[in-house]
Amino acid sequence: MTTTAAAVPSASSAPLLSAEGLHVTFPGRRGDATRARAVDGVDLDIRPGEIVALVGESGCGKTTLARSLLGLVRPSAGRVTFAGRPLDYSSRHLKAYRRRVQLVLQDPSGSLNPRHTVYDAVAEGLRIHKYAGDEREAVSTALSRAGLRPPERFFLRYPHQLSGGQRQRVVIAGALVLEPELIVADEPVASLDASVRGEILALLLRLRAELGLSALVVTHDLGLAWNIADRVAVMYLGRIVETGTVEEVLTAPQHPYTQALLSVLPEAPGAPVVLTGEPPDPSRIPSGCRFHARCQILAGGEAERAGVADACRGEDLPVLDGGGGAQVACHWARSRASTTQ
Amino acid sequence: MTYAGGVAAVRGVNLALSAGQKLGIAGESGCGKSTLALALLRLLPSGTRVTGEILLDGEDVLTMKWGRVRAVRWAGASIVFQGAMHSLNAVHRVGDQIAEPILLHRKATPAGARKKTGELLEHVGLPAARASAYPHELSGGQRQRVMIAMALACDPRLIIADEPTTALDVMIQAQILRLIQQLVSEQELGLIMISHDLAVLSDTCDRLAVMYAGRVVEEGPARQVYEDAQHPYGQALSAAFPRIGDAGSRFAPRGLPGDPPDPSALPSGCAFHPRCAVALESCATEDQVLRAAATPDRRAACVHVGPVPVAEEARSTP
Amino acid sequence: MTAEATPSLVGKTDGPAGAGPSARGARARGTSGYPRYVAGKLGGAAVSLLAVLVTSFFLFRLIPGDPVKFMTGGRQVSAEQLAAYRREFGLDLPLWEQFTDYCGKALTGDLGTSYQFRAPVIDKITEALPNTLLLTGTSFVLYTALGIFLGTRAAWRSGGLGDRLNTGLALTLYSIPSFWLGLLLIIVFSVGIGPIPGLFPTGGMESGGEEGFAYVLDVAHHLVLPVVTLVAVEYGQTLLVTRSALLDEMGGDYLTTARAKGLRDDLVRRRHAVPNALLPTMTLIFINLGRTVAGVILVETVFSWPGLGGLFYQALSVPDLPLVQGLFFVFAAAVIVMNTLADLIYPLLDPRVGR
Amino acid sequence: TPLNPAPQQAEAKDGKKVLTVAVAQSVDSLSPFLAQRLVSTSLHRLTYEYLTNYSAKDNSAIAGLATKWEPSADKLTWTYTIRDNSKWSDGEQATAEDAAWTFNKMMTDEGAATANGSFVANFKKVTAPSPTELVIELKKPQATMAALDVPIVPKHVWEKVGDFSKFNNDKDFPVVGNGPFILTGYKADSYVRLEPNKSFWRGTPKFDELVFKYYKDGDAAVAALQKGEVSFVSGLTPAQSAALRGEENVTVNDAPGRRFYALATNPGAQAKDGKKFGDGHESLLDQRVRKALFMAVDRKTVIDKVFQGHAAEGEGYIPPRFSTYYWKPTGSQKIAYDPDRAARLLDEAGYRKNGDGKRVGKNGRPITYRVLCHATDPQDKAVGQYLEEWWGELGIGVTLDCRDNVSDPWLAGEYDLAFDGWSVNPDPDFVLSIHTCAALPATPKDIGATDNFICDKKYDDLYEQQLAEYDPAKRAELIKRMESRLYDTGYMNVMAYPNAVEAYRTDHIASITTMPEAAGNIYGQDGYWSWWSATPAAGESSDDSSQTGVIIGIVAGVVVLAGLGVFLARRHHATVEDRE
Amino acid sequence: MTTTDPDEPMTTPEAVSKAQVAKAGPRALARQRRRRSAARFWHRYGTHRAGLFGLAALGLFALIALTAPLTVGSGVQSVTDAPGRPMESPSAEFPLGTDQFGRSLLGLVVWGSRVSLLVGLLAAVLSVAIGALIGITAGHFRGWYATVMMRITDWFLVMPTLVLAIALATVMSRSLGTIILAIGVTTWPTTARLVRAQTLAVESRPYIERAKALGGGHWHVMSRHVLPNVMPLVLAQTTLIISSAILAEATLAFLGLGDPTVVSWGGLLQDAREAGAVSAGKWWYLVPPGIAIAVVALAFTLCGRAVESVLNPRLGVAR
Ligand SMILES: Nc1ncnc2c1ncn2[C@@H]1O[C@H](COP(=O)(O)OP(=O)(O)OP(=O)(O)O)[C@@H](O)[C@H]1O
Ligand SMILES: Nc1ncnc2c1ncn2[C@@H]1O[C@H](COP(=O)(O)OP(=O)(O)OP(=O)(O)O)[C@@H](O)[C@H]1O
Ligand SMILES: [Mg+2]
Ligand SMILES: [Mg+2]
Repeated sequence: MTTTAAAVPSASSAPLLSAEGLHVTFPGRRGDATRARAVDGVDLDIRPGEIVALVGESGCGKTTLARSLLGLVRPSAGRVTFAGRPLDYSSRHLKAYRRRVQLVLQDPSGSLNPRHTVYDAVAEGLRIHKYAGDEREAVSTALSRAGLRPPERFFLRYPHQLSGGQRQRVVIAGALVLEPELIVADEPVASLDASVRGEILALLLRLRAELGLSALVVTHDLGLAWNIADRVAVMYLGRIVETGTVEEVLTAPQHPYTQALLSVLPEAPGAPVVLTGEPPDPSRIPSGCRFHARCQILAGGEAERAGVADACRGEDLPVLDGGGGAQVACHWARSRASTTQ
Repeated sequence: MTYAGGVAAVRGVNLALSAGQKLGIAGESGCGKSTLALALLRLLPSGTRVTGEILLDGEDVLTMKWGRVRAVRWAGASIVFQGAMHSLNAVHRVGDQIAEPILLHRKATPAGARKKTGELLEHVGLPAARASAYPHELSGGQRQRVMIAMALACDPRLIIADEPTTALDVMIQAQILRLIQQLVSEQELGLIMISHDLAVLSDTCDRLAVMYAGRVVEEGPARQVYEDAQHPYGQALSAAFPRIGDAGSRFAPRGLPGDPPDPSALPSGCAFHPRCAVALESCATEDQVLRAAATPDRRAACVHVGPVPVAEEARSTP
Repeated sequence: MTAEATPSLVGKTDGPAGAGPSARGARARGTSGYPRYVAGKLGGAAVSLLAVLVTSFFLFRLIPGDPVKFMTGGRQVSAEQLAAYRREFGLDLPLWEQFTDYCGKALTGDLGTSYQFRAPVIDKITEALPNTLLLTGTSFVLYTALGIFLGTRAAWRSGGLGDRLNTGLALTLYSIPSFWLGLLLIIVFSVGIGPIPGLFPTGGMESGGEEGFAYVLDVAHHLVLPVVTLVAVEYGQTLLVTRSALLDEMGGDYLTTARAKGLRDDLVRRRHAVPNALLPTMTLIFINLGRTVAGVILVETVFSWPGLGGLFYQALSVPDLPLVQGLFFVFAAAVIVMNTLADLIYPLLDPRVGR
Repeated sequence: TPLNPAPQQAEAKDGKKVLTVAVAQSVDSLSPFLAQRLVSTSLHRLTYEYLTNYSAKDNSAIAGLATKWEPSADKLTWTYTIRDNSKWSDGEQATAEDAAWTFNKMMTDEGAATANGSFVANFKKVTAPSPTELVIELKKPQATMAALDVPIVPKHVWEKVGDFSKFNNDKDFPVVGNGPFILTGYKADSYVRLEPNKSFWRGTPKFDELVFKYYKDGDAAVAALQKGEVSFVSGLTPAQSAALRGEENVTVNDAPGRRFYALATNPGAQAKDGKKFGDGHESLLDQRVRKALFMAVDRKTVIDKVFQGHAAEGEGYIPPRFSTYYWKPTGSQKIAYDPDRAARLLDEAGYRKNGDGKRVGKNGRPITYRVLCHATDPQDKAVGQYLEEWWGELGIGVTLDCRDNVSDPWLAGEYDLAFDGWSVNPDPDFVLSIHTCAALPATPKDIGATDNFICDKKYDDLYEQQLAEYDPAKRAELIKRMESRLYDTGYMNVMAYPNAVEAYRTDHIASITTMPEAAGNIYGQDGYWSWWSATPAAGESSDDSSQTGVIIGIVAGVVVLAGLGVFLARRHHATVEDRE
Repeated sequence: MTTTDPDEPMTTPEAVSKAQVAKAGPRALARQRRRRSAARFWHRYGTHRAGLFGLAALGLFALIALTAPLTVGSGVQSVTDAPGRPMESPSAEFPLGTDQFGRSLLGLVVWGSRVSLLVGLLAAVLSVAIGALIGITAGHFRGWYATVMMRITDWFLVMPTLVLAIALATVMSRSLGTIILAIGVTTWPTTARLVRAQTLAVESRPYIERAKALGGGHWHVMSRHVLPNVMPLVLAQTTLIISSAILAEATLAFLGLGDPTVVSWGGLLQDAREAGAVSAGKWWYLVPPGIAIAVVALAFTLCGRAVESVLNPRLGVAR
């Protein structure tokens, strides 16, 4: 059931969903003085029919970005545009918006109310939006689309009577039942067994092929991005530090952080670059390049040699634009690129 | 091993490990990996039925007196548990927790234990001063290191690491794996590493056993099992880890259709047959045992590999 | 949320009040350390005390009955004299003025003058308070010790015969009205029935006239039955709380770790499980003490214990407003003080909460 | 029960004979100027002398601090001769000056008049021309001058007191007094300790110590009596007295009481200025209705069931115990129990039953009376239930309005009927005065001395006459006529005269004087006869049983605890090795 | 308290249900679901011996209370027609003896069960209703509303409940309504705290996020997700509170704050004490009402615990 080279959308088509200069902050733990800048200036476009993967280590702001795209958190700056119109945060408009954009969460067991049957869980969206048509029919269709066949068998089951993979299919069915245009999937398979993962990913690809669905897939698994995404954006400490097509970024990473991420994969050729230091803290984002404190290139002296070490420490990098092209937010990579040209 | 509720979590597993060897056990969630690990030190909850033999340096753990079991625990074999955050006692300082088995097994005086604790912490890359920290003051990776230091406290001959890196970030995962590898090779310890990440195991271990529904379905040298699995389940599992740059897996996620088995209601015959692409009619009724496959040091439990069951002669003293 | 969560008028406590402080304590972790936490807690307690002061003042104004009329006790009193009385007790002022006056005085420890005893309220309270504290303190120590001891035992062998007997007995005693138990104990052990001689005094705190050691012995003798009553009805609470807290911990992986290290069963329990389980329970136990002070009213009534309870009951029937207010304040303050104490001590004991 | 341990003797370990009395009421104040509660005034009877006392034989006034008292011819001046053999316990002589000072203080200091101000309300001037002569000048004649129940305090001690309204006299012990006992110790709600006054002029009490010990719970007190912890208990319920009767060494004293227990009707509350207030039911203004209601009250059942025989059936206002003033209705005047006639009376009065069997008032609504009752009084509640059923038969509804403190609706006249009762003094002036028009409040805002707002011209005339009548026999006659009038108006319906039911241990108390001597009570007498006269029983038996009790108790406790501990420890040991 | 049901073997009575499901509409589906979960609840409840005992005791008392008009009739309360002599000891005619008026104590205890159970029930319902309302809203709406509500709750929580209830009962007239109100108004804060904690726990679950992402508003979240999830807690809490409300009613009545014209167990105890039954050794006046209170309170506690542990097996209440 694998589909090869699905219709990769042309770079020119207008983005369906885009974030511009998005900032999200949370009140810090140490009083209001230092707020955690969970998302700190992100531009990201998702075009119709495109699958974009957002990767990065834990706590870098992936989930927050995803939530802010759905209007579940309000950005402190910047805006989200859907189909050319900026998001309106009035509850009526949000409701209408959320009919067209759906969220699938990491933990399928958690995303299902243990007291609701599969039927109820899938029909929930229909009920919220006062679906006029045949509810039962719609639920059946969505369940079969999600690969739960025959759907009637599952109607009266409770989440605990399902396997993890089945649960995630129910969640996806619940998203599909409203026939959305975009799905934001936050680590959709992270909690699933390796053997089951592939099936769910294949389902996403199939839906894109059948329904032209676009998707933003949040993950920390680079292999997953390789499996299904057209484009990948690497996030570090609230910013996208490298973006481009999957082939570009994953086979020829430019940013030292992306390189490090790839190098520690068990399969990776060459010595793994294990970053030292604690995981970054969004309430204390370093000045200059936000990665410089852990940067192996800077530590190894290569940046020095390239003459960008000072820039790394003191000079802020611009926000990468959300469009399709390969870009990297790194003084060293840029200097290399310019010298090689 | 059958839990009190009648769940047969592990069904007839034969494995052997010699000193200094690293064995990886892989398998999906609920296939009995942790149960197996706990059984080795008789840590399963009371009411669990365990049959067979667990020989630790030739001694059967299952028939030991409780006093002897307590003596063997930690001194003979120690465990690094799955979730470090829950495996450490939140109200004791980590140093005390590390020193506790040392004192208990009378390996040192209190002063000696304190010194040893400091050494152990430095060994796993933490400053000795951290001994006075409470678990909540440490990050997940640091706590995992403390667990490893604790496992080394009584110089055991065997360390069992149950999913030491799950729930950790990619970077930290890499750090911990390197640490374990390094310690094991330095100290000539036996290591049993449990994980569901086949790729990680193949990278770390000498040998690899793949479990399915409480059974070992495939066993052999790590790289071979990963790259060229004999059992259909092993194949599916290794395919589930895409290799970046491999064009074949681009837009082609691979998985295993069907659902993981429920250990309390296993299918008849080969437990894997409902999900098996190459299942035969007979698979539904005939159980499959491990048999030699491909090379002599590899075994698999599938009709499609060689016909000779080898399980019985494979037992040796670890 | 087992039975410990059951709020009750009978002095039986609730869970979340106990769960609260730890959660609140946790919030303090990020702030600038323990002193600030303490300041916050003390501030909160002060606000609560003030709130109680307000409540006690206004609530009891609602009691029907004009204290001045009661005070006249059947004598002929002219309107002028009534007015004079009102003036004397400040009852002629507008309510809010009475209130500010009351608060102002309360801050200096002056809670007014009892209408019926014509003595400063604070004196009446300090007279009775030690007696109440003796009774509640003794029972508290005993029922807490007993509850924890039996609770850990019950949880460790949960489901076993011992557990079933233990919890069954605790629940049964817990369901018995304390005053009824007290009455039965008086019949059996004071009056004596059948072959049981009346071993204990029927009530009061002392025979009067004893001194020195004999006095201590005498008071102890009087203390036995009321304490037994309180312990019997209260220990179940602690037992259940301890039991469920320990059961919560029982699945903890750190216990498996402890066993894997080769620790004996009772060491695992004593060193690892119990401290972990008891720390959160501690707050609850403290609050229990605060509540027992108020809940002791019944036992004091039944055993003629000269404590705050009896005083409250007498004051209420007049209504002796200053005394009622003062006592209500003391009862509520007991809870607040214990609550705060628990909050303050908790982070010192539980490293998880941090400072 | 015979298996009880030997009861404690009335003596402590050092051989002192102690008389312990169980009490429940808290002391409101130990200051004679403030004390109003029975327990406190009784204590003052024991510790201070009054001008006069009452004979234990027949309640007649006899010598107290005064040996003689005489009115002047114009009835407005009384001269008292003060005895010269009464000394304060600090050695000073008690004189007329002390008495004069006490009365003057009450007349001039509002605070000092709190408790006994009514006694001096009619006083014009009080002087002490000599140490043995006290002269009181009155505004109007007053027949009750031999019944001034005012403790005389030592001037030299009380002069130093500042604010009388706050001074409780409970800090310095012993309290300086000249009564038969000296108050030596007091702890609120625990005990009051008194010692005999060795120099008391009438003779020293026989017990070495008198202790009032607190039992807030009646049952605890009775149990204490059964065990011998106390020697005397009062206020027994019928059940308790029945139980104690079977006990050896205990004598139950079931004496005619000094109280009446009545049903008061709201006659339409009013003030002296004629203003009406309150909201009493208008139908009760009809004498026939009041009569009918009382006719439907089966007093015999009240006596038998509620008081279980420990009371006498109520008729006249003053209980038979005070034989001089006792009056009862006769013949046709008597409102006997007759529910049928009651129904007819109501019909006559125009309060007929409607279709539902309920009587309707003039406004057409069914009649329901609010009956004010004391929540703390079991009798009120019990009789209330009977009323509910009896009057229910008549077609009249009853709501029992039980409160801890009834004074507010009572004083505001916001009730229809109320349970009422007073203790009558040897001189009945007070209980008579509370039904005069003069006792009404001046305006609705004031508080009058009135009991339930009765104001009857005829009755008032008689009252004035008796107050000015200094001849006892004639005065008694007048008082009986007042009682008769009160009975006829039907505003006060006496249902019963409850007995005083008390018990004491005969192995502690050999003999004790009741008041009246023939068949009287012990606790709360008008004099100090009981405790002053009580003689200890010969104490031959074991003396240290209290200690034994303590020790047995504690040993038993320890044994049980130790046993439990050992048991649990053993259980624990037995299991620890079996487990990992 | 976790809300997740325990992993249960995937027991789906499919053979039976498939046919029904095939034609059933959404309504019917919901009905089926409810029936099934009720059946599951009872099945699991059945494994709790103590819970069954409690339920049996409750059933018995409920039966006694409901049939009291038939078995003893309201006539037992009548003092004028009292059949016996005051405080007779138990006999064939009066199995539990008589009270101070000579009424049959058995009859009174039976009749009193009506008041005790009614007051317990209503007070608990009132208390839990207030608590649940405040708890859910305070948990759902954050910000100042929650702060204010929780301040009020905290403040009620430190009020000594018995003292407050006594005060309230004194402030108001003596009637059952007063008692119910006094108990209800003083005991809700614990429920509010529990429900709020539970609401917060539920609100932090991903499925709430999902519901919001689907476009669900406050009402949807509270009614469809929070309420059903706190319901079991509320149910268990109600049962537990009934037990303490019955004790509280007895306590207030014993202190003389009850309605004197109504027969209740606490009132009987007060009567007994006022009549001096304790020292007179009239145990039959004292023991039955006390035992009745204890048994009913115990029964409700046992049921509450059983319900609790059925819904949350982690508590590990002994079976
Ligand atoms: N509601 C919140 N309040 C305060 N801080 C928050 C909140 N949500 C997220 N954060 C902080 O924002 C940062 C980014 O969090 P986010 O959940 O977006 O990370 P993530 O990339 O999804 O991580 P993971 O891979 O672990 O899911 C983290 O440091 C987190 O602590
Ligand atoms: N205490 C227990 N009682 C009953 N069944 C249990 C118990 N513990 C585990 N099981 C069951 O035994 C089976 C094997 O569990 P085990 O923990 O060994 O799996 P695992 O392979 O370690 O899984 P994971 O990868 O999730 O850690 C599972 O089906 C589990 O549900
Ligand atoms: Mg995330
Ligand atoms: Mg595991």
